[in-house]
Amino acid sequence: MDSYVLELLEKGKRIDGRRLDEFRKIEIRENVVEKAEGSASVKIGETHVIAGVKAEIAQPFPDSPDEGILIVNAEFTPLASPEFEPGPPGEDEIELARVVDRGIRESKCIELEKLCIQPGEKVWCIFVDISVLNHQGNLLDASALASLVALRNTRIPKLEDGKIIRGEYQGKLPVIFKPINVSIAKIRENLLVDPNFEEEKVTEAKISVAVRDDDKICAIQKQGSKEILFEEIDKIIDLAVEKSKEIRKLVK
Amino acid sequence: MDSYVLELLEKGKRIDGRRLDEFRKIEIRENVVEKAEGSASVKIGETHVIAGVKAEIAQPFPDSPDEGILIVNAEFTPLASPEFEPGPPGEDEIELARVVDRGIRESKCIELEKLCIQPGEKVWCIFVDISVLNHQGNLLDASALASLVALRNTRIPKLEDGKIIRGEYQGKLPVIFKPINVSIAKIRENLLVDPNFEEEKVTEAKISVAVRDDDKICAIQKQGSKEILFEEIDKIIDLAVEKSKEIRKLVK
Amino acid sequence: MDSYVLELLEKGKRIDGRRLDEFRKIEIRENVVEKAEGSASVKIGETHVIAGVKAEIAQPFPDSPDEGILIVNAEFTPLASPEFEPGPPGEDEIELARVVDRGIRESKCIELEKLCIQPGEKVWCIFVDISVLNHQGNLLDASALASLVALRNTRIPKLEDGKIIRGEYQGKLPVIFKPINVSIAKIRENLLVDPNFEEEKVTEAKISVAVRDDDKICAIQKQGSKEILFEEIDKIIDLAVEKSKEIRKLVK
Amino acid sequence: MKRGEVKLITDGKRIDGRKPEEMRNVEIKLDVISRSDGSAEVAFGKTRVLASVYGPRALFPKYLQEHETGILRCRYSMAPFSVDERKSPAPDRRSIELSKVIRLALEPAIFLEDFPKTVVDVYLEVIEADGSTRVTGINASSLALALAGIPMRDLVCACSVGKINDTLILDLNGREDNYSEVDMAFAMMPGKGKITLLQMDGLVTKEELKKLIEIAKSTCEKIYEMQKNALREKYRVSE
Amino acid sequence: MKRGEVKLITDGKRIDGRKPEEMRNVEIKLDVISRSDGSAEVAFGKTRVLASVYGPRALFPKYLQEHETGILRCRYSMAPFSVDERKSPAPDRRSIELSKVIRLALEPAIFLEDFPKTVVDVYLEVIEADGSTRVTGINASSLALALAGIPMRDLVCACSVGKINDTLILDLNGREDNYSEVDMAFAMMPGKGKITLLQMDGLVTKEELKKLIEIAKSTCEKIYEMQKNALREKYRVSE
Amino acid sequence: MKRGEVKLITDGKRIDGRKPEEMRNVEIKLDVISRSDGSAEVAFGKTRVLASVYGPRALFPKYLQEHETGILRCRYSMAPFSVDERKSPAPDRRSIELSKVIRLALEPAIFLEDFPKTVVDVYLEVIEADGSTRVTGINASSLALALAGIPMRDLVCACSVGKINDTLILDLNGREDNYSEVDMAFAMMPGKGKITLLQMDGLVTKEELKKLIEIAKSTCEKIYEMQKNALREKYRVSE
Repeated sequence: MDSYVLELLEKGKRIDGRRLDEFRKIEIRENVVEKAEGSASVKIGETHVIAGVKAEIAQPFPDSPDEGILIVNAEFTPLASPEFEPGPPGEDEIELARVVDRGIRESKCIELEKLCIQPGEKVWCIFVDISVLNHQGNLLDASALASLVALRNTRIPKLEDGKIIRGEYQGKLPVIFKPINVSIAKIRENLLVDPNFEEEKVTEAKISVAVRDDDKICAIQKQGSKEILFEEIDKIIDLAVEKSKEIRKLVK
Repeated sequence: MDSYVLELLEKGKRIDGRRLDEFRKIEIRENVVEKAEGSASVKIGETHVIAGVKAEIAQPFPDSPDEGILIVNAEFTPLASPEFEPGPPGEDEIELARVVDRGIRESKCIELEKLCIQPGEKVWCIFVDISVLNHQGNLLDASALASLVALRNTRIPKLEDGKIIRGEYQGKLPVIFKPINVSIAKIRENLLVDPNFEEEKVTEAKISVAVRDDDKICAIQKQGSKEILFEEIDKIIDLAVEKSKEIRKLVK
Repeated sequence: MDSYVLELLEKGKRIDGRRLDEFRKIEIRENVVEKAEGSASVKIGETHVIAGVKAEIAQPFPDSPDEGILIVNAEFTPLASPEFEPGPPGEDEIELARVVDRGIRESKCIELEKLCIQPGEKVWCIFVDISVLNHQGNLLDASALASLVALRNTRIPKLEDGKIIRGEYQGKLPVIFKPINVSIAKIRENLLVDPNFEEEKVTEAKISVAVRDDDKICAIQKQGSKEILFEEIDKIIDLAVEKSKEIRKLVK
Repeated sequence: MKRGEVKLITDGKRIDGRKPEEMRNVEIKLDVISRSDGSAEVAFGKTRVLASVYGPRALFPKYLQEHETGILRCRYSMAPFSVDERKSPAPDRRSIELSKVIRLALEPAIFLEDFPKTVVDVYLEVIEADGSTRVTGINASSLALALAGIPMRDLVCACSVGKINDTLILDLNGREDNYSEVDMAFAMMPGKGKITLLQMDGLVTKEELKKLIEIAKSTCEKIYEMQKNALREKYRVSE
Repeated sequence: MKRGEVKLITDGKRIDGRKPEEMRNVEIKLDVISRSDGSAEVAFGKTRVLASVYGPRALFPKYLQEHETGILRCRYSMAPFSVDERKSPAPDRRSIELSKVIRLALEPAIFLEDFPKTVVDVYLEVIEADGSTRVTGINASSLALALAGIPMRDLVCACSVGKINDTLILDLNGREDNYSEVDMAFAMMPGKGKITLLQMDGLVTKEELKKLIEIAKSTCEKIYEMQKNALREKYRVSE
Repeated sequence: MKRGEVKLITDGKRIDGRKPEEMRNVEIKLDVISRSDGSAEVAFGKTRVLASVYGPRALFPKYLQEHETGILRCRYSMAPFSVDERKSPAPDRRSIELSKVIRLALEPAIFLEDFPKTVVDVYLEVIEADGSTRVTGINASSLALALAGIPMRDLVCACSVGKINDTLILDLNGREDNYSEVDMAFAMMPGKGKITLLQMDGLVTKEELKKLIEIAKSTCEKIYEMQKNALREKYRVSE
């Protein structure tokens, strides 16, 4: 299969017939988990992730006593791929969660200071948990998108005597931007948007770029075990900004 | 040995000469550990377990702010059997502890609401720790019995300025029933009470039944990797209720 | 190499030309880590360790509500030796840390009662962390020495509203003695001071002795998998007391 | 609040409006995970569980292999967002016990002796938990195993039953799970009439227990038809 | 409270009424665990420790095997209920250190080179802890090893000694363990006159140290007789 | 306090007195760990990182070996005393991510295919952390790999760049790391003109990003000379 991917690429073609700069079909479903404060299911092709948001009460960090806390966590469930195994999170899960976290955090889309309950004592801690359910490549873009959509439909629970009333809500979580993550793979001299599982296996380097509504870039992460060239960076950034607009339209 | 067990069973006999519905000799010793708030050593044949109770102060669970907490924990110490290995508790230890816990909890023998020190703030947390010291089969019934006896001789420590005074006591833990656990093994068409180690190795399915003083059943757990038949369930329940009366007489 | 060490010893010689009762060259550098409240780098020959002290606020132990807490921790970083592996601390790291801890604690060189901030509520917790950076034998003496020197240059941070002001200090940690650890290896009938890596590989037993300024012994730990004789103990203690004076002179 | 202290039935209706022996809506989806050898999603009301099967596949390290039989492994896990209070993704004691009882509920149905030295992995993920997750998971696993082509003696069907005051109920939701007087998880091979899971908490008489088992049995027989229909439909449609 | 701050001796009597160099009552039981290859229970007063030996047995995974010698492993563990405040069953730093020093105290006595590639496991469980648990455990281990038929150069005997004010004491109880000025754990092979464990905390002069070692030595010689008597009696009775 | 909320630049001077595109003092020491196959210590101002290389060496257990290539492993770790608040020595999520990105930054430079079935271990220890620890560590690793004689396509050079208000800055210190608007870690093989690490946080326009990369590139070229000089000097002196 690996050599087939490469052969086709020589002719500028991809195994699933897409153009190099084309995403697979994206399917977003909102509020898929009632128990969650917010949730979304995202499919990019056959890749499937669910993101769920839970709000808990926590002590703020000492250096930001009046700000809420955002924690992003990812699990590559062993259901999703024969390569995944049960156990504590591995480096790929941790990296994915941290890159999704930075895309959201650096875009400043969540006003953490609005999540303070009692300065220095109690703030909302927003957990975004990503469950990967089917791994057909480009988990990062799917996870970032699911997280964004889940956050955008998140409701903050009601409080009574400082305790959370489950199932009742005081309002929506304020999410004021739509940062979009776009991952671009380098295979030989080709740059491919949204690599699928087979393409990722022969990917030399991958650049993931988070782009905000105003086309500002809020996070970049190079992945893959090979190098990338200066001129490729420029093309990748341009392509990411362009594709981010396309995907952003899918987000309510 | 396995085939010897089966051969004898064909003739309705057991390798240690017992009747199918006969327990091995049960030996109970109370207060075997002075440092513990309550303790018991139970031998069923050569199977040996010690249960020890410690009382600590803890925060109550949010949904039961005026109730004490009961925690049952089991350790298959590596001393007890060449099969046991040091390390974090495995699934069999966890299952045993949880089944013992349910037998006690569901019988309502402990009035947890009497273990409140300060509602919502401080309650007694009763730890029952089971140490298996020799594994010759039927660890569950021995563990449940040792736990019950240990709880029945448990004394609640004195408090001074909200701190525990070790070695001084304010009274007994109220334990108002005597739930008894009876395990019955299915080997081919036979139902055996109190299977020993060799019998357990060829056991197809095992049903453990916890029975309260009023013959009500308070917990059931099927174990073993083979199925059980509907008509067998009835016989097992009848047998368990009958044997529970016998064992209950041994408990002060 | 092992047999070469033994051959030379037959003639009363060591592979690096030292006398049996001779330490390798000791090099002490103070305040090597600005972020630390105290720190020291110690080289004994090529063996290299750094000890760093951090002061944090903690709750006192219930049985000593008005005393600070001392915690000694050691890491055999995988940088230091091909034998060391990443992972949770092994028994050798734990033993080393505990022996260093006892040498310091039992000498009473730190007045823990001066580290109380608010009795029963808040005390200083003094963490001594030892990082082994190059393992050429006798890690224990190097670690104990680095810990002592680091503690002796430790400054207690300033507090404001009960919070630590990093980088500002209210004064020095009071350290009133200089306990010195001396390790002596037994190889056949020889007693060697400060065994190097090659010597440790053929060491039968090792005795580590912590000695205080007044020649009182404050901790002893026998190591190694072979026995030691009564008459050897006497010689070892005398030698340790003597060498401790020599090393103590190096400590400001 | 404890078992029995919450009002769970009023005028013969349960808190979600069901009659005592009424099941929630059951939803079955097959082949939901393309990378898996067999997968299914089953929902009982809001409770939704995915099962994914991998194997039979080689087992490493080798000393874990059994020379005369294959090995079945199960892992029950809850998504952190599937419950009211966020659940840490690390397995807790409950998940470890449930993983074992689910394995034992499935094992009697599988011809493990047909593929020695290998392992079949059944992974369960609870997407949303509103009671009866283990039995929902067993139904999903049964379908996933069948879809993975694992040779089976029969499908395994499961349901929960319980008791509120003196009323016996079927298919407990989350609140009933916590506060009903009795809670029983049950699984069987309906084609064989054999029980593979029986777990009960709470006080019952022998007579009540018998009735609970009867209700569970007849429900499992209905679920058997649902499982078979789902599989039949798939093979009609897709092959 | 710290070492030296608690009054532990009054009119020459210790808090439990003993004289300075008096041992607590010693109780020895052999073969207490039928599944074990060798087992013993030793009590020094209320301190009670079980030792159980398995091996020599094959060691897996294979890369842990030593080709020229057997391996000895020890695990010291305290039952959660053996101490005042419940102890979590996970091994803490103290248990890990004690497991090592106990192993090193026993190792010189065992002909490990007689069974290469194998392992001997010595497991210790403290049932009740009132001081001197490690030395009590070494005595139990020595007996359990002998009963398991492990070839030994000698039995290993152990005791604790210490100092209160200027008085040297023998066999420390729990309170003395915590608050005496000096605490020393000692083990030897009495038939060989060789020391296998020496651990000391607290301030002593060289002369005091010498005396402590003398007391420990003569006590270990007494314990040697107890160990031998127990073994002799067993073989007289049972074989 | 958050990114952008702390005043980090005044009259064109940064808080430590540097100009925007000024590096801190760089210190390089080679062969600092005698037991290692190759080692180096690099300091950027107060930030000080040690790197130590072991290998190529055989990899166990065997099933981890790759038959056609060697494996590179990296471990980034911070000494507990290297930061303001004591850091627990157990690896946290940040360390695990950094270990991965450092590995990927070094891997393109190494002829791993030259030593199949083996592993090269690169261990990093941050002795003091005042910003830019990962890039300092990459420079130390590059030198340690070269000293260990690992065949390399080129040295790997790394630096950090960032943005404060509208000023682009070079070589971020700890406070700038936390509070500047943009923080970028960059590594390349200067002799090949190829980028091996690119990580960015914070808001930038495409144009700013381009400029940041340019500054990083020319800085890496300077660091390249420093690395080469250090190696040259060593071989002149010592061989």
